[in-house]
Amino acid sequence: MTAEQVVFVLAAVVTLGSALGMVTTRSVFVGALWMIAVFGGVAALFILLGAGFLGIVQILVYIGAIAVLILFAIMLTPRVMGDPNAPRYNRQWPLVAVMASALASLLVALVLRTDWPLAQEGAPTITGFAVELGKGFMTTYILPFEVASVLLLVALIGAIVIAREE
Amino acid sequence: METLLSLTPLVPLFPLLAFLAIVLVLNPNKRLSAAVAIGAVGLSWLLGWAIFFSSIGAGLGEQPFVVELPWMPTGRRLFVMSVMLDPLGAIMLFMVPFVALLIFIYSVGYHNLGQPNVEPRFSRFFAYISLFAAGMLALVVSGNMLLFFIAWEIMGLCSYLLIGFWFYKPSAANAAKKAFLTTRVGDVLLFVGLVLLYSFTGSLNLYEVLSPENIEFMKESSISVAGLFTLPALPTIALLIFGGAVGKSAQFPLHVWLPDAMEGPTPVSAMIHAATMVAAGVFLVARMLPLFEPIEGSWWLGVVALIGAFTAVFAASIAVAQNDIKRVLAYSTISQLGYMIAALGIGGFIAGVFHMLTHAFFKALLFLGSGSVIHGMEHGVHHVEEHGHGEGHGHVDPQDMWNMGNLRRHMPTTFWTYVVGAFALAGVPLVTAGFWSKDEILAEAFEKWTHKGVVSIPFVVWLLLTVGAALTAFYMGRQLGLVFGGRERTEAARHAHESPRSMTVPLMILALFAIGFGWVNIPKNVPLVGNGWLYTFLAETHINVLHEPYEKVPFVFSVAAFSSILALGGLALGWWLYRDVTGDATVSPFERDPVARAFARIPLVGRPLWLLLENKYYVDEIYGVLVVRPVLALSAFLNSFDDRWIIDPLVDGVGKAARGLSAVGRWIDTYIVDGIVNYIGYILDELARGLRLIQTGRLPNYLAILVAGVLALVGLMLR
Amino acid sequence: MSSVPLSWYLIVAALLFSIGAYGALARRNAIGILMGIELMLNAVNINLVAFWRYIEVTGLAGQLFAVIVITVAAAEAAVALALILAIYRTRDTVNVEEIDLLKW
Amino acid sequence: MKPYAVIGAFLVIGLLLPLMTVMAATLLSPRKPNPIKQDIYECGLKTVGETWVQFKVQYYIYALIFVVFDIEVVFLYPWAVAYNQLGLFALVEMLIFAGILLAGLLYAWRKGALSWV
Amino acid sequence: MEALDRIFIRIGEAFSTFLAQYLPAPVVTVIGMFLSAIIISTFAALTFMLLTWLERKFVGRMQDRIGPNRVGPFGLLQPIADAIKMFTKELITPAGAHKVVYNLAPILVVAPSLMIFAVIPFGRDMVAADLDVGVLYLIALSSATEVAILMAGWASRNKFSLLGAMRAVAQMLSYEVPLVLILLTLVLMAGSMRLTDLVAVQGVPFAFLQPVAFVIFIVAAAAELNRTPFDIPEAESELVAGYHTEYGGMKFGLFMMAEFIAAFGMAALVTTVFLGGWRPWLIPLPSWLWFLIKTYLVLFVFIWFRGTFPRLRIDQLQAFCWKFLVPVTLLNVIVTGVVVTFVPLVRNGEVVVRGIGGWATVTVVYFAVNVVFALVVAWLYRRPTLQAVQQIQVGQPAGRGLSREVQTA
Repeated sequence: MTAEQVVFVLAAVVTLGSALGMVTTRSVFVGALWMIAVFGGVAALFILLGAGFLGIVQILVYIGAIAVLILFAIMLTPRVMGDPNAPRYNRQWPLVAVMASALASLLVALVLRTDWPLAQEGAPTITGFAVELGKGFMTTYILPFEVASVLLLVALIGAIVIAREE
Repeated sequence: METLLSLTPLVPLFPLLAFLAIVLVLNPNKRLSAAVAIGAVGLSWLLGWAIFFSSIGAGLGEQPFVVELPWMPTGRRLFVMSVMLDPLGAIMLFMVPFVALLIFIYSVGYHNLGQPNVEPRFSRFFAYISLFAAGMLALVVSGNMLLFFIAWEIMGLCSYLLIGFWFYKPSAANAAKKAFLTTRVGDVLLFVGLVLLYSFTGSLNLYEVLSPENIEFMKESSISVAGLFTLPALPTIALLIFGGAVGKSAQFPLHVWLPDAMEGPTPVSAMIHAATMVAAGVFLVARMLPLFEPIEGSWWLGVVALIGAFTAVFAASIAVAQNDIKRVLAYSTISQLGYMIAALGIGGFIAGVFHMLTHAFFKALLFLGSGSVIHGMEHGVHHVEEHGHGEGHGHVDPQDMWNMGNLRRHMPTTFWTYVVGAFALAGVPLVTAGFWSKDEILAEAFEKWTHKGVVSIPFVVWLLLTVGAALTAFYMGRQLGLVFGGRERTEAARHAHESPRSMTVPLMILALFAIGFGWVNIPKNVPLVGNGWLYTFLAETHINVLHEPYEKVPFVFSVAAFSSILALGGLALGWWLYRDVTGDATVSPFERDPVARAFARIPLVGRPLWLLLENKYYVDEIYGVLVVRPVLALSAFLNSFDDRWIIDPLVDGVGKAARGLSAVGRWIDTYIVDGIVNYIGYILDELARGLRLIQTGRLPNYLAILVAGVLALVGLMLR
Repeated sequence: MSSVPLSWYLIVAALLFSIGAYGALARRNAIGILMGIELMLNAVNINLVAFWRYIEVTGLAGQLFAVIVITVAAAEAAVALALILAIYRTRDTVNVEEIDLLKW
Repeated sequence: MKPYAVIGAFLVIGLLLPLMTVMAATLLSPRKPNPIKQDIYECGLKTVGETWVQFKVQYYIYALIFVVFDIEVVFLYPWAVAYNQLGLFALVEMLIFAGILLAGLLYAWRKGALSWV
Repeated sequence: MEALDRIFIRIGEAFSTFLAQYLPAPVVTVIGMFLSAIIISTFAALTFMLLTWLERKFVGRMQDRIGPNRVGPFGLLQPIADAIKMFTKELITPAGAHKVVYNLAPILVVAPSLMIFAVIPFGRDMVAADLDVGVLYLIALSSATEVAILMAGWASRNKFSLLGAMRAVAQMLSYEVPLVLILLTLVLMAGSMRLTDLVAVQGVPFAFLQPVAFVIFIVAAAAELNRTPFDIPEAESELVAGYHTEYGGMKFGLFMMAEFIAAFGMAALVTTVFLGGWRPWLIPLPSWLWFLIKTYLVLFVFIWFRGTFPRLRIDQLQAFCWKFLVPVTLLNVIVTGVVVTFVPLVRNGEVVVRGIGGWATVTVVYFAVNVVFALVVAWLYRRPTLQAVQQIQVGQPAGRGLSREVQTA
């Protein structure tokens, strides 16, 4: 086991274990905390893959923004949050459990059976990804860049209109 | 000149900008909105004509003009939007913006701008119709399937918005939904076809996709459907794409939306029926013709031909028995589209395109003319209701032809232009555009069957189309007689008066083209006037696309003479029979309509046969039973559906089935045909009940079904 | 190149995706469903970045696409939670089994 | 990779240091629990009503606007870093981007979404 | 001088060469990393103790008191006495609390504030992790703190805790936006998110090039730290003690520690990005000493704030952020974008300003633009600001916020 493998296994265990914790815990709030741990684990995987920028962005956006948003939403629905005896799952959960395990096994089989066209050993990699990303946003990917701003504007306006109390 | 061609991408841009400007900024000001919309389409028209005229002799058939715009990079591939101009596109640029411009101008008068009863959502109308024009123009100049499909869908959306423009009328709202959903069936087929085409050829570029190598490759390939069975690639793709055309160009069996589409404002009907929407389907088939191997004549090309020819006669026979002035025209449109499709189906590329162009002019003319008639009649109705000298008739339908009569005296301009349009549609020989284009199709079919013998598709096509030609002439004569001939049958007709200038001037211009445009392709062997110009112009495309010179069809005198006799005879008969009929819309058809009376004389089958025609072969009702009712019943059923998933539907189903059976017994006694159809529908209805169980309205259930689909997909990938 | 093979990452992503799907499908609480969906999106991102690292390392697309996915996820969460809050206000529940108006 | 390893070390130490402090405190401190001591603190009175009270939706709205700005950061920082290697075009692009952002903020402002009451 | 400047680096090098004799190289690297983490964390913890003393002493002076003066000379040993008290106090877990989350929260709240120092350059070449996305990393850390605070508030099962946590997080979220936008401005000027690069570019401290941003940053930083006058989350008169109401003994101590270390980290950040970091000002002292001097200067300003300003009300606080700070900083980004195009500091990754003349020009231009910008902003906001000021002067007592915030369900 190299150091990289050790770190990978740690991150993977944290990620998957927290994910299981998230779907099995009864309290939504605690589930959200597990979800945050998943996000952290995924960020570690990103960093391990050499995508440091994305790892930081993952923490920034997912933990700092989305998770906090979800936690706020949980706080704002106290009658649900406060009911300790509310069942976790809906009626179809056994069926779904079977389906999810089937999906997992099929996907894993698919991953193992596919012959991935791996890049050449020692192919040049991107250094200073943020800079490249900035250049990319101003050239090839200008449309996604601007569309993203429009998307966020739409989400902002839509969410404000929906969420506000009149 | 090169620079002029390079302006091609701008043609659809002007109306698009007009749309944005009106929607975002201008809409409070009606007059300005209309001015901007008309100005924009006017610019498109000027540019379109400039491009068209400069493209003559520019060798575009050999080397189409192409502009590529990178659109979306996805992984290693870059999707490109491309604009292409070849002779087929250029000739469309001659027709589309011009007709659109006239319709725009006409709309100003139609919506009573400057009068107290002006349409309240006037600006919105111009916004929609500008977008519609932009969609059609983009479609015409598109050089790849991506832009083509986007434009195609924009038109689908616009037709929905425009047909349902008066959405507060339930009929209009329903018609809009119907048009959208019916064409959607075709659109899905088209989309699947395009995706398959892309997966086989790896390109979206029209010319690349249709290269002989690709055609050959697809001919040898087959498509495996989920590993269950295989389909030959080329016919499957070709027919899927043809499915799109069937939906858009209202061919049987997806024609049902088009007659209802007249619920929208009349300019919209003209736009849909003449210049844009329906032409798009024909244009699509013409563009994709190589897929059908027209030179060799494949079986799937035969399917195209037969559907076209059948639709032509089918719709024409319905038109004979209609009473609504626009409905007659709507079915005539379906019929004429059948001509075009049939022409393409027997390999008559130029004949089909030629008929599409001439038809655009005279059908726009007829629709706008009918709009003018209705406008005049509405005035009459209004007048009568206001001054109270109606004879207790109640409300008079201004669209029913039986309420009209003698309008030639009250609306002379409309009358004369309408006559021109009707003559062109009927194919009055030598003068009108319709004659030359229709004759081209018939001659093409005639040529083909004389080579192949009587037991061949071209013969069937020729036979059906000739019958259709006779019917066409007859119902147009009937319409002229009912609307313009004889005496006024209602008080309203007596008070009808001519429409404003902005409506009649476009009519006159269109009338000029309904006559003159036929002259651009008079076959060369006609003495004195023969030129075959369009043929020369389009033949380049033909060679480039089909890699085979276009087989020249000479003018066949006997065919022309025969169809001329039919046309004149039909017109005369129609006019003569219906000129002096009496009895308005309130009278039963078997008392007022000479043809219906003739039908009624045939024992037993006569009356039902006429009713069959009048009710459009009950296609709507059949669809209602087969498709619409199950869907509606679904929601009704769910209304009562609670947690008892099994027992409730079971009990319910048994009871319903028993009642259904007894109902069947009753029906057999009365309406045999109708009963069987209903019964089949009922069976399906009951079967659908099982499927309805999955419609619980609960998100997790739907998601679970979705994941099941994903599972199936992954499983397939693992195979 | 790296001592961890590509398939390890893909397997982690596949498992995470399946767990997320289970959460999204089995939870009664609408917020729980949303959380499951976020997990699934994260699994997709792992795949994107892993493919970038092992297959297309010179290009931007893999990571850039992940950034876009994150953006879309945030927009989605914002609107979805707003909807959930609106439903909570009017119907006093966020239980998806009680929210079945979709069938109308 | 190296800086991230250092950060990993900081994370470990950052968690261990307070953990050890709490453990040391647990060892050093007395432990005499009783129900009143463990009761919820409410200025010496018995707790009134539910603990999880209904909050204003305004909290969510602020978090929402924050989320939008947070995502914009992901797009704007790469732009800022690359800016000295790009031309005026990048400025125009950013002006459009920031303009849309500002439009959203102004919309929220006009809607009164930024006001607490 | 040179030797003194690099003394810590020398010691580290000597230590690792010593270890390398007995251990393989990777192990030495790992030990080195952990050792740097331990040393810096310990240093931060000691600073926390010093800071508690400093704050009490300074605020005492400002309020015409003496402050701690019993334990040790000038009361210097007071923090140690406090520490002993905290260690020996009973750790209570309230009956209704969620045990795991309740006990995890104080630990998780400390970690991010310690992790700030991983990327701060304490002196020339003295940075533990020279991260290329350092600024983003710091922003990401503050979001981790928010989650820990929410955990504390939720798990205590006390309505004051929950309310305090919600307020604290809402406030931190809001004030993060202007902070991030100002950092964006600076990154735009420096062309890098690496904190060492940011220091290297500052031939003239950015505080002179961006005075408006500097002032706003200090204000927003105080709010981000939940310090007076922005200490609404733990307003004693309304919310007992905010999100850590239910915490006692060392657990409470950890919250205090996190708060003070975060303040120290924020001051270090201000120093790094605005005051030229470790770069000496005129007097040649070791770089790390200069860094500490500047940081304590900033910390003094924070303490000064606390001794001077009254607390805001929550609606005023949020309005101030969203209606004033955010638009102004966003506009500042745009203005700076334009200025940077014409008077760049960096081009293609190289500093292009040369010599005293060059720096003087740059300073004058940026300062002038800032003055104009400030005037324009003042003009834009002339009435609303006046109203806001009036509200603060004649407004209702701060306690009114609570009743408005909690709705009758």
